Formats: sequence, C-alpha cells, structure tokens
Amino acid sequence: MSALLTIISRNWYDIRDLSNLSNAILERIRDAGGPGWLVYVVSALLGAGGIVAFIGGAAIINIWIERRVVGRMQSRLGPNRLGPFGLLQPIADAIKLMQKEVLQPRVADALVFSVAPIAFTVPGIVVLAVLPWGRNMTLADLDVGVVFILAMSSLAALAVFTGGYGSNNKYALFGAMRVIAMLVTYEIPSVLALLGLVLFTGTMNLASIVLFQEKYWLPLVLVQPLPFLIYFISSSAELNRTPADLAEAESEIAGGYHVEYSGMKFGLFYAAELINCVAISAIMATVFLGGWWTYKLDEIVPGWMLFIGKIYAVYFLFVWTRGTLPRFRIDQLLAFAWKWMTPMAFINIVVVAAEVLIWTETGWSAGLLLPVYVAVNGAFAVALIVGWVRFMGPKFSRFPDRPRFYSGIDVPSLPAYRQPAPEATGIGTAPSSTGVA
Amino acid sequence: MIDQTAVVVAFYVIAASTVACALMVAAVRNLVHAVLFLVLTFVGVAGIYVVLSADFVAVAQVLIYAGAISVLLTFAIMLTPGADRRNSETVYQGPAFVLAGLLLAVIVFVVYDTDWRIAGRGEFAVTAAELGRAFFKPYIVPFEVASVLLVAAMVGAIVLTREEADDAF
Amino acid sequence: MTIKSDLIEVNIGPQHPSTHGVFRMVALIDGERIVDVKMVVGYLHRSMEKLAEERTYTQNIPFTDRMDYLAAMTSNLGYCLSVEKLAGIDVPERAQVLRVIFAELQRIASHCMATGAFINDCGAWQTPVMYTFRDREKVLDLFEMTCGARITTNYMRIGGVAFDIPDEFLPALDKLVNDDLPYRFEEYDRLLVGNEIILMRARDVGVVTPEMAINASLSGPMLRSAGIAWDLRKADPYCGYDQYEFDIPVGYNGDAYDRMVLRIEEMKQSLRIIRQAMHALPSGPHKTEVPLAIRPPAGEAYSRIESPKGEIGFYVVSDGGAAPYRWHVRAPSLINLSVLKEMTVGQTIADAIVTLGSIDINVGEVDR
Amino acid sequence: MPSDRVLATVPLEHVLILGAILFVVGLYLALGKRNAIGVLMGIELMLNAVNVTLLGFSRFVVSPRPLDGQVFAVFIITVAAAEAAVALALAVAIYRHRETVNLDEIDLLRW
Repeated sequence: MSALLTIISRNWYDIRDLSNLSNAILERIRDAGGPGWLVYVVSALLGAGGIVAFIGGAAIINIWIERRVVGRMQSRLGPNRLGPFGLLQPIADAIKLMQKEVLQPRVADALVFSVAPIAFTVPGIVVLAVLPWGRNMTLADLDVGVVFILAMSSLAALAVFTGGYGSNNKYALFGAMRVIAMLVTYEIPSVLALLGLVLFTGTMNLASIVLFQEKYWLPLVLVQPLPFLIYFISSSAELNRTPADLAEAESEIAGGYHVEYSGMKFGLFYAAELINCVAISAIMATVFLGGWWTYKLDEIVPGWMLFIGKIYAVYFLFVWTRGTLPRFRIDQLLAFAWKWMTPMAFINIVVVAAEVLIWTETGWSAGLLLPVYVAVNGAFAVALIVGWVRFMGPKFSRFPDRPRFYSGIDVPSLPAYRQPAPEATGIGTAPSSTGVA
Repeated sequence: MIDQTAVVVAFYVIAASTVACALMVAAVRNLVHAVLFLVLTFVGVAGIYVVLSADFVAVAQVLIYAGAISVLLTFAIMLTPGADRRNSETVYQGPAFVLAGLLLAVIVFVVYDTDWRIAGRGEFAVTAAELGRAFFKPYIVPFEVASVLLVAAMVGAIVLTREEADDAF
Repeated sequence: MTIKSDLIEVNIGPQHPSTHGVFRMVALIDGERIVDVKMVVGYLHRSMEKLAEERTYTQNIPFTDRMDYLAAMTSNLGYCLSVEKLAGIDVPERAQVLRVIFAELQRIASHCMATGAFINDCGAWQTPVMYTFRDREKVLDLFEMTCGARITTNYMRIGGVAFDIPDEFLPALDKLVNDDLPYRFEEYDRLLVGNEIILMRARDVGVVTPEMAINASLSGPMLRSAGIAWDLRKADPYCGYDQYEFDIPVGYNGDAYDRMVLRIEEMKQSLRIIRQAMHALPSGPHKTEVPLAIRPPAGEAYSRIESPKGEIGFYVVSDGGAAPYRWHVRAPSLINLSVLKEMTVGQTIADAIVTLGSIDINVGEVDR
Repeated sequence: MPSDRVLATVPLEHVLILGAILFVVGLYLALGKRNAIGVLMGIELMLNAVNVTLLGFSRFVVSPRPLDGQVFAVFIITVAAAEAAVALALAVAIYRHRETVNLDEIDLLRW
C-alpha cells in the first residue's frame, strides 16, 4: 500500500493533490512553447473552474441533502422520485425556476433590484477561492485569509439589504432592515471568535492554520470549543438560517427580502444562500476541524475529499438546527448577540491570550501544554455557558410549565363582572385534582 | 508570480471604475443609491490597495468600509425616515465645484512638478505580520490611543443616540 | 425623545403564510411595533346560514363540515344536537358513545393541527407541524375507516350517527389511543413544552386576562388559558359526558404558551375519555330512525358543545316546515378573534403572528 | 531607467492623481451636499483618497521603513470608523430634535 502511494505521489494522476495535475498541464503548455500569459490564464482558469464546478454541484446537492435530511427529521421521505434517490429533483426545480417569468414590480428600483441577486452570490464564491482544498491546493493563498472571509461574509448581508430595499415592498423592507441590524450585531462575535483562533495559531493564513493543526495533531475545535459555537451561531444568523432566519421569516414577513423575486432571480438567491452556507461550512471545516488534514488519513484518502466531507459534516449541523429550532424574535436575537456571545467571545480572547503567553514565555512543550489547554478550554466553555445561563438567562421559573387541572368548572368572580371584590384577582381556588392522562 | 502587465491593466481598470462610481455618488439623485455606489467605490479602492501590494489594508478596507461603514450609513438613512433623501445640493454646489476643480489642478501640478524619489522596490512579501510588528514596536502609543479613541467613539455614539428607557425594545 | 417615523400600513393577509386561510389583518405599524390593527373577515363567506334556510335539516349537515373543516365531527355533532333538541328525538346509547369517541378524536386532530401550526408561526421550519400531522393522519384514518371521508366527514346524523363502526375499528382505535398517541404526546412534551425558544417567543405574548376573556365571551382554550375552568363538557354535559372522568387543564397566565400547553394537555384528556368510552361502548342501534325530511314542531332550540376551538352553538328556529326558518351559528373562531386587537396592539409583528396562531382560528368557521 | 526593463507597476503619479480625483469628488460631496449623511459620505471618500495616496507613497517612495504608509492607512481607517460612528450618531440625534438632517436648515448652532 505504502509502496503504491510512493509510486503515484508527485505524478499527475495522484488525485490526493490536484495541484500535481494542474502543474502537469501547465508544464505541457510551457513545453509546447505557450506564451507566459497563457500559462497564467490557464492556471487561474483551472482553479476557478474547479471551484465553480464544485459550487454548481454543491448548490444542487445541498438542496437535495437539506430536503432529504430535514425530511427524515420530519418523519417523511423527502424527494425520492426523480432520478436515483431523487437526486435529480433539484435540477428539475432549477429548470422550473428558469422557465418561470421573471417579474419585476413596476415601482421597484430596477437597477438595485437586478443587481442584488448577483451581489449576493459573489461573496460566497469568492470565499471558496481562498480556502485550502488540499496540501498545495489553494487558489489564492492570502496572508490575511481570515480577515478576507470575514469581509466577504459581511458583503453578502449588504446584498440582502440591497434586494430588500430595491423591491420597494413593505415586507421586503422589513427583511432589509432586519438584516442590517443583524449584520451590525453578528459581525462582532464572529470576528471575535476567529480572533481567538488567529491569536492561538499566530497566523491569518488559512493554509497555515491547517498546517498548524497538522503540526500539533489537534483540530482547533478541541482547543477552542466556545468560538466554534459562537461562530456557528453568528454565521447561522448571517446566513439567514433558522433559528435566525429573520430576514426572510416566512411565517412573519412572508419571505422578507426576496418576497418580490421570481424566476431565476429568486433561484439565484436560493442557490446563493446554499453557496454561502457551503462557504461558511468550509470556513468552519478549515479553521476548526482541520481542513484537509485528518491525522494520517489524508495520506491515503485525497485531502480535498476529506475536506468536502468535513464541509458536509458542518452543513449537516446547519440543516439540523434548521430542522429542529423555531425562530427568535429580532430583539431577542440581537440581545443574544450583545449580551451573550460578545462578552463570552471577549472573555475567551483574554483566556487564549493568556494561554499563548504561557506557551511562548515558558517555552514548555506543546505536547504538555495542548492537552491541558484542551481540558481547560473545554471546562471553561462549559462553565461560561452554564454561568451565563444561570445569571443572564431568561427567568421563566415564575411561570409554571404545566397547567392546573380542575375536575369541575370554576368561574371566578371578577371585579368588573359580577360584584366589586377588592382583591379578587386570584383566579380560581386550589386545584381540586391533579389530572393524570 | 503575478504578471506585471496584468497588474498594470488591473490598476487602470479598477481606477477607472472607482472614479466612475465616485462620480456616481455625487450624481445620483437617491441617497440609498449613493450609498450603494459608495460601497462600490470602497471595494474599488480596496482593489487599488491590492495592486499597491497592501493586502491587509485592502481586506480591512472591505471589512470596515464596505461592510461596516456603509451599513452605518444605511442605518443612518433609515433612522432618519422623514429626512430628504434626494441627495440634493446646497447653494454651495457651484463654489464647491470650482474649489474642487482648482484643488485637482493644483494637486496634478504638484504631482508632476515634484521629484518623487522612487525606489525600485518589488512587492511587499508579507505585510500583515510586518504591520503587526510595526503596531506593537514603534507605533504602540498611537495604537493604544486609537483603541481609546474607538472606545470613546463607541461610548459617544451610544450616548448621543440613547433613548430614554421608557420604551425599551 | 424617540425617532419620529411615518406609520406604515401593512396588510397581513389575505395572502400570507400565517393567517391560516384568508383572514386579513391590516396592521398600522411603527417600525416593527403594531400601533393599530383592523381585522377584515369575510373572504371565505359562503352564506351558509342563508343557504340553510332552503334545505332540509339533514341536508344542512354537510354545511357544518365545511365551517370548521378541521373539526367537522364536532360541528356535525353540535348541529345534530340542536335539531334533536328541537324535534325531541332520542339518540340511542351506542350512538351517544360513538359521538363522544369521534368528537374526542376530532379534538385530538384539531389540536394537533393547532399545535403544529402554532409552532410553525413561531418560525419552526415545518418540523412540529409534520409530527402533528403524522398523528392527525392516524386519527383521520379512523374517520375514513368509519365513514369514508377524512376531513368533511358528514358522519353525525339527526338521531345518531351515519354508520356503525366497522369490525376493525375498535382494534385500530385501541392501538391508537393506547400505543401510538400517548407516546406521541410525550414526544410533543419533550419537543415543545419548556423549549427555551418557544418560551421566549410565546410567554407573555398575546395575554388574555380573565376580565377580557369573560367580557368578550371567549371560550375554549382561550378562556381556559386565562385561568377560568370552564368546559361545556362539564358545565352543560351533552352526549353523556358527565359519565366520563376527565379534568379541565387550566392555564395561569393567559398567554400563547399557556394555550399551546393546554392543547397538548387537552389531547391527553381526550385520550382518557376515549379509553373510557371504548370500554363503555354498548351494543344496540347506532341511529334512531327519523324521516328523511324532518319537520320539527314550530319553535326554537339552541344547543352548544365544546368544540376544539371553543363553544360552538347552533341556534335553530323552525316554523314547522322541512327547512329551518332561521339558522345561526355561534362560531368560536370568530368570537375568539374579537380580542385580537387588544392582544396585538403594542406587540411586534412577530408576536402578532404568534398571537394569531395561538388563537387557533379557522377561517371557514369565522366567515361561514 | 533602461528601456528593456519592465516597468515595475504603474507610475506613482497616476496613483496620486487617482487619489486626487477621489479626494476632490469627496470634497465636492462634503461641501455641496445638503444631507448630512451625503456630506459624511464625502468625508469618507476623502479619507479613502488619502489612504490611496499614502499606500502609493509606501509602495514607491524611498524610505527606511516603507510599511509605515500602510500603518498610517490602518490608523486612518480606524479613525474613519470612529468618526463615522459618532457623526452618524450626531445625525440621528439631530434628526430627533429637528426632524431634518439638511445642513442648510441646521445652521442655528443650537439644538
């Protein structure tokens, strides 16, 4: 086995590292005397083509996964008629959307209305370009990758605002205003969550973050569990996914920002939502779950396959929360960010800074410190969450969860109803029996 | 390595579109459109920063200007619902135009008249780490002052816009 | 010193995912806060009360199916009781028990729908509604087994029920009430009762005070959530409900959360009643033979029963002919809806949707 | 400069002129616009223009510490963020009192 791996490594057919393949193609062009700009363009196109192909597939697959998984959660089957396991259902839906007439309200702001779906799609795609898909497989290896992805994810919400404003619809405007409020709020915890990671790893380069995890054999989710949760929650707010899908809030504002969109413009919104979701899942898979690195497994299985597997593991979390949780109200959601996640993230940064300081100043070995950090941070995250729930959580205890049971009718006398009774606010007498079903 | 021609072409394309967007900010008659064009301008300026091999500043520009400040502007527009949203000019439009033109002429003259000591320097290799070192070694005092300024601005903004607690939402 | 802004008028409905049909709520809002609400009903008006004056008493039963189409059995039952009262028809013992069984099954089906749709209004992505629909389907299977229809059952007849139950009904019912549903209701308890997000969304939202409830003559879970133990099955027993042992769950607070929990508890109480009724099911005829065109003596009768939505009353006036002279329905959905303005003004839109969902209206019954 | 050598990038002058154009557009906005938010947009644009210039200098001009231009740019971005927050808060506060943010109507120097 290992002999086989040695033979194929570094050859173009070594699918564990697709950069070999692209290098082989570029070599061929160069040997054939192709001009420098052609090599440049082809190398860009190869990476971009790969990512766009992934996005196209992912948008289709994600709809299917979401519908099937949520279907299972809802004790039904989900789409299973068209194609094997219903895999062709999203394609049929896309064709249906393309055939539909693209309506545009007469009072809509034409330019803004048309630009919004595109502006919403771009950031998610761009984020995928800076991610390390494999050991040498980063299309744009930015030194400031972490800040870049944060910047891009803030742009998507602006596009949502654009669409909501441009529709010139009251419901859409509600969605637009909600998304702006949520963006201002949820940017902060997500930045702070990733800041802790950057402090710990000492780099903002996503590929280096993966290499850090490879070096210490430690997925960062273990050492940073609290930022994982914070980033997950705040990105589900930025992605408009239940329990934070306030910008579209089907049951309240009837679709919110995309209420006026139809046809493929709506389809673009719909697909871009899934693409953004994949992008966020990919970011989380990269910085928290080790990206393409999975202990020794990535020497046998191609790293990019492991990475895609991890993306879908995180995506499953998003689907799971969507399938199980009701929606917050807007003020509750904002309060949750300001009163819970932001302070927690701040405290976490202080802790991480102290840990990094101990590490660098004492020079103790990582093998000694990191297990301690894992234990300390895990306990710390649990303690912080429990403490916050205890002291800051909504106090529902004054209301009993369960109703009273009466075996007969009992209508209280009410001041405004029968006779003036000074303190007849108490309703009913003591329960005459405790009912058991 | 990036092809040099590509950088030059990118610079001029981005510069032209940035200037066009900036002019549109002044020209459009709807304040929300103006904000959206301003976002495009900010993104274009970020592109210019990339060409000038300042990738950290470019990303910070997108994050802060395009992501945050434009949202703040939108927020302010939405929080002043009864105000005029026509993006109109005051009577100082003419003088401002003349002044701007004159200033541009002066700057162009100065730019071409000055002998810039050009260093034939390549691209900066790693800017983020170097910037971090600069912040924490020679510029530590300004850095701390900036953080104090941010806190002061935050508190100031909260105090200015605070409502009485009668109908806390 | 608040920001002055224009009030916006928003039409919530008639085409809106959360208005449970074609109910329309014209909300005047300030930001997200509702300043004023105007309720517009009548989009589903089919003038049933007038149409009924042209049809015989038996022919009117299908109308009641189509009023509260989520609780057709109880509507049937209420109407049949009023005509029986008017014409002085006795109902056989077996039919009484069957009526109780089907009315309680219908209560379970309707409350399943109400609970699921309520959580949907809270913003869940269809999951609770799928769970409750799954259980509602099982109840509807029993209806189909008995009378061939699932929604508009048209099962109750003047003088009894349309058909006797088939042989396989009782085993199926036994399985349902003893094996399936108790487990399902425990599942609802685990999923919904005490869920933090639902507590945050529904606690202190849409509060009905006891004064409000009585002054507006609310009924059903709306009334009981306000802390008033009133249930027509106890207060004015019909169909022999006084023979069964069950409790009235009563809320403390009158808010949307209380109403949701009450519905779940009421479903459990309904199971209790069905279990007792199953064992007490006597043999005998399922129907008193009455002429097809009943001609009750001139007079009037009002009968009321506890439908899932509240007190549904049928007021029938006869002039001695084959068709009622006047037919009026006291629709609980409409009357429970009348406090919507008091409940929603001052809330956010999101809370207003939750409030509306917790009332559990059925527009077919509101508009008739 | 030998002719066979590829030009490093665009000349510094062009960068500076780009900065100048953005600056004067911002200046025009800041002086000419009626809405306070429009004025603020002009100010942000001017700060951006200054940043372009600074980064141009940092990239091209001889300096012992060439990255200082970028450091300054980051500081300017920080200051701009603070300034935008306060200025917009001011605009909202003024709007509450006067129901306008038009600068030619807020010239009484009092609330």
